Amino acid sequence: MTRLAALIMIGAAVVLLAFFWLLKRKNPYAGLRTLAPFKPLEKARLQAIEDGSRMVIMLGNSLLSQEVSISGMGGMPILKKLADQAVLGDHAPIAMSGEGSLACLSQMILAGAYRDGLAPELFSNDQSQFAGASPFAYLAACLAEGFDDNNSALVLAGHFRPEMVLLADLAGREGLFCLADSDAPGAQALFYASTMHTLIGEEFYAGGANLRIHPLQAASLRTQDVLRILIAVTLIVGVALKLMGII
Amino acid sequence: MKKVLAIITAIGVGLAVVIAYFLRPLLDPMLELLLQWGIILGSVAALVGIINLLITHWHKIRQKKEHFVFSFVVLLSFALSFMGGIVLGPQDETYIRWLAALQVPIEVSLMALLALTLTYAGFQFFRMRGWTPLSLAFGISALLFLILDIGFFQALELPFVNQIIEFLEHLPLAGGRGILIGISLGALLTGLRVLFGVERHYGE
Amino acid sequence: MQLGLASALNALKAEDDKVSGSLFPEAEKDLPDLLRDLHEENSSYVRAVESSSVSQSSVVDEGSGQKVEQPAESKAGEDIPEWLKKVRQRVGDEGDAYGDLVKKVSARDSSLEEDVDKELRGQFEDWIGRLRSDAQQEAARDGFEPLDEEGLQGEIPAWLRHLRESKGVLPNLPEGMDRWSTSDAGEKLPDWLGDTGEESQAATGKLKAEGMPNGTGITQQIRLRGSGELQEQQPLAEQEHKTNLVTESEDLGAQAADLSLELDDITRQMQVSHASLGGATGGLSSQAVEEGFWEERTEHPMLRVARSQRSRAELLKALVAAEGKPAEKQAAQRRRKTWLFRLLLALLLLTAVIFPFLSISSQTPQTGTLPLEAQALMDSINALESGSPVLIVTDYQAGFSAEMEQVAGLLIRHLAQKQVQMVLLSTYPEGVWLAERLLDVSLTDDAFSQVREQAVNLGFLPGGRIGLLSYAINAQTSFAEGVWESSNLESVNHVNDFSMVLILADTLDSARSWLEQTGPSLIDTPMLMVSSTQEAAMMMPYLDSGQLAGMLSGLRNAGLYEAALGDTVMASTIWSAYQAGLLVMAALFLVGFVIGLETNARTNQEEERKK
Amino acid sequence: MSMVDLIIGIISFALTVMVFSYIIGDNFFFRLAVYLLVGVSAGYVAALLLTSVIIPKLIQPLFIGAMETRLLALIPLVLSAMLLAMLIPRFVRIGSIPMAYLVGVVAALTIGGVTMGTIIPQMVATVNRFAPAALLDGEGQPWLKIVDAVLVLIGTITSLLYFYFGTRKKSKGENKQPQLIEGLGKIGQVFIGITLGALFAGIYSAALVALISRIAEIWVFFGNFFRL
Repeated sequence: MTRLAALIMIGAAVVLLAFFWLLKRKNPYAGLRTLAPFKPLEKARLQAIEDGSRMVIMLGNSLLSQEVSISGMGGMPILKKLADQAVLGDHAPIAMSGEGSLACLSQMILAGAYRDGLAPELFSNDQSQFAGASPFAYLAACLAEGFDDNNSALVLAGHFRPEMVLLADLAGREGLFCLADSDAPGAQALFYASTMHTLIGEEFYAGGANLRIHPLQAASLRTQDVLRILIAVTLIVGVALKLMGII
Repeated sequence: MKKVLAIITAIGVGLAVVIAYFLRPLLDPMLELLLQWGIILGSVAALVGIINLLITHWHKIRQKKEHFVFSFVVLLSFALSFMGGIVLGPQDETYIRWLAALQVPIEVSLMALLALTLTYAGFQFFRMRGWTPLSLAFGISALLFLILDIGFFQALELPFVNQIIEFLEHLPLAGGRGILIGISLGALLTGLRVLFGVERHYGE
Repeated sequence: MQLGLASALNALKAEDDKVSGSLFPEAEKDLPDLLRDLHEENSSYVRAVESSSVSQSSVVDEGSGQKVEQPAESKAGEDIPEWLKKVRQRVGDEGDAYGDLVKKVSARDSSLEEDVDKELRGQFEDWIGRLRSDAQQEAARDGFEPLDEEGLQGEIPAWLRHLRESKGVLPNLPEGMDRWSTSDAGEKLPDWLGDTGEESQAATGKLKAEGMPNGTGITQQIRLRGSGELQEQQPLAEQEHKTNLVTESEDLGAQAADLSLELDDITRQMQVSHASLGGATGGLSSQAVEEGFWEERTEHPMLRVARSQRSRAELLKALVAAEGKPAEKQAAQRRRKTWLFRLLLALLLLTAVIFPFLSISSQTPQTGTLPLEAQALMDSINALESGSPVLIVTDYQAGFSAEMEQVAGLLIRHLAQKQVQMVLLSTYPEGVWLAERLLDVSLTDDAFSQVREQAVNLGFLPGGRIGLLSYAINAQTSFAEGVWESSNLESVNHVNDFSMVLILADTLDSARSWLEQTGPSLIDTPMLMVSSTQEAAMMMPYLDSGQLAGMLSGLRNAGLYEAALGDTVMASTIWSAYQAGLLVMAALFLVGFVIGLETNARTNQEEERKK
Repeated sequence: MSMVDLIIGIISFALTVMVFSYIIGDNFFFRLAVYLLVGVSAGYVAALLLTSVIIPKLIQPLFIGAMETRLLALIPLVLSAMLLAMLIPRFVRIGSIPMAYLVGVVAALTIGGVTMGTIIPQMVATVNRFAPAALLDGEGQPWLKIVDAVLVLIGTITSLLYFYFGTRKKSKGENKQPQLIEGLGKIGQVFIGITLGALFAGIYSAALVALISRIAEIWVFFGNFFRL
């Protein structure tokens, strides 16, 4: 029964995704809520180019070790947006990953940004670092890198464990801009309490649409909206049937 | 050309695993083979990451960047820890003892540091977040659960008080379930975008 | 930097076209010759760089530190636009920004020394003379009094003077004066501008006498003045100029200052020439008037500088002056503001937690009723038979070993009392040695020594969630060859063959992965959890849905579990310190709440006052 | 207390003080402890991966077993070599195929896992709370269980609707959700706040236990030291 219900949900998601993609081809991003933290992020990005400072993007760990996690990839759209400035700014952004596969993916994105900027020879592997082999080693390496005087912004986007909130505390101590964006509820709770620019719940997955990376990201958000309404209606109908003893 | 091959690989392997996942145990042998290769590639990617870490610190030393002295510490401690693991074996008692002697104090202290730094977050929370339904609920809930965890009311052992406490301790269930379903929807759509060949960060 | 200078000159030229369009008569539209030469020089420099047949440019390879011959046309160069090829070529030629700065300045010096000759000196004086004579013809046509030889003296029309006074541009005329004379105006000029007129000619004359290459007159003088040497030294003629210039040209900082003064002086030249005609023309561009042409100025009151001109000049000056100096981090000031307060709060918590260690040593058992989920866990363990295999997953980091060994240690002892067959594994690399440590810390009694020996540590289950699903499909192939066979687990071939799966997790990640990937494969094997307090709230939905059969989390529930077992009671010092720490945080929240109320009330009042 | 325990105790105390020096700010000792952890953990993980995955699962199958399995073992070997090639900046793109493989597998597991492991079971659990048997029989007051079930239903639906991404049709450019959903979302905010507040308290408690255990360990160490 669970398997059938799961297949129905996946089928509905696929159909809705294709439907919204075709429906809104002309203006895919219109009619979607813009999330507050992305405007200050854009300002911080331009500021970093202007005063020649550096942005550090932390992509977090995977759900478990030795795998690439979907939530770890949730931070990639933000890295892609910030990577475009790699060619413009005095200091290229640094991407720090806590997982081998995330380090490989971020390396590809940064190398792609330099290739798009027609300056492939300027890319060096140091810009995309694998910072630590365990979550706490990753936290420790990010704290050390966070103290660098060239930094002007720490962007945390990916899957984080709650103790990573030490980085938001460090940003507060050093007066750096900090955007904290995670899909882990525990980390969201601490980021909400310690830094201004943070996202809650599933807003983590709306980064791609807000940064206009691909029209299908906008179609995904619309699909999520329809699915959440279907779930709400299903719950209410289910409760009614359960009370009546039908199911 | 490489980009098209990569997209085909991701879509092909993804569809194969999804189909095998839902038709279990029918296609288990194929699923297991694909998963074993995934485990190997995940571990090799982790090793590539560790080698990248060593190369980054080696560059720091050679270019005499700021704080390059600490890169010596990383390379030296890596060498000792790696040789110990290979020669004695990762489950050797002596090796584990010295590993724990270094790793446990630092990691537990980092966790303890979290408590010391959260004091400032707790104090300036309302000044930073102001008065919204979310921030008020957050502040009052945090305060309530801190006090409940002290155990003062439970020690009174009054049945009615215990029932209220039990009711309050179950309150986070509703919001937690909503957040879990929301996050799962986001992950589901991200996974589908990978199978659609749209979320292709591997092909940059 | 090279681009910066060229664009700055273009900006100034564009600005000059706009202003000169309105002030100068039609016939004199073209630039003063000096400015045109500078402009041609710059474009010739650009042409020289383009046409250079250098097929290879050398770039310092950041990694190796040596020069690496780079093909001028990178592989993707066929379809690169022309302008971008020049940009990359120039970046490749001059290496870093400072090298470019030095090359530009020295290129200018050498071109000035070789090319500028007596004819430029004459041109310069003709230019000044032509400007003045045109201004006089203009003034005569428009009914103004012609300007006399020294220039700035003249009758300002009444309406213009009232307008300036109303704008506070011209200071009120001292008693008894009805117009300005050069000397008064001169007083208002800053020192170095005041003497531009007379002194520069005298200095130029001296330069000529000393045989210095004529062309260096203005620039040389400005450079020396820029480096702050002219004022203190003896007159220029006595100086040994070759050595000073050479030493000076190597000092990058001084070069930047010279450049800024040189550009500043060109701007002044333009302004002086405008001002000298300003009084004579009424035809100011509407835009200049609109922009508050007569706004507050520090320079010569007669100067007509639009605000946009001024801001561009100052921005240019600031940009050039700022080159090479480390930008003062505003963060440094913000850091000092919160640093001390954070330190005090941390010390407050540290003191509150240390205090019980100094005073309390007794051991009092926890009181209260065990939560339902913890009771369900206890019942499940009590229902186990002796020798039944139990899978224990140690998925926590070393950072949580303190809490987990305290809480999970209870369950390990409880399982040992039931004489079960313990099988340990972990999906975290650190979990492998933390499992050994957990058994050593928990099973210290001799009564448990046999259970300790029989316990099997399968080690590391790689692959994260991929490994979990693979383990659920075929437990034996998930581990290295021979691990499973040597662990005398004949009765266990599949994850369902375990009597219980106990997950020790510090975050929701590990629990969710096991529940999502392995959970659906468990038919009648209960999955239970020992969770750190950290994310126990997020485990509730899985408890409520029955995916988790029981859970124990938190120091207090561990104390209650321990008391229910009749086991040795947890030291009260730890429990008292824990309560003290919770009280400090609760107090901080309350104080923050009150302060938040007060600041919120104050901001509301301010908003009402503004409305 | 043996000599080894004494040395380990001193190391533990020193490392604790070095990490706590973070509160004062960036300093040599904090960085030393931090980079020591990075090196030690990387060395251990590398050794563990080599001994428990690379050698037994990637290399040994090339030499042991039937010809068919040995040929099959070449595929992961080639993919692993492509991943290793990413260490050279110029060949970063070669690693796209093995990365695509990894991403494809994990995407599939996520799709299956979140639907069968979280969304469906949580929906069923919300509905099952309203089963008449569960409400009336068993322990606890029935009215309290009914209130609890209704609250969970409302909380789940409203906190789901709080994240609604669409905006009102009429409000061109305005960032407002539709009226009904915004109203329900406000109720959802309260439930989400309660959960996040409980998480904050829980994480602080876990960190507090770590702080107390550090102090307790140092207390016991110095107690034994001075008792020598």
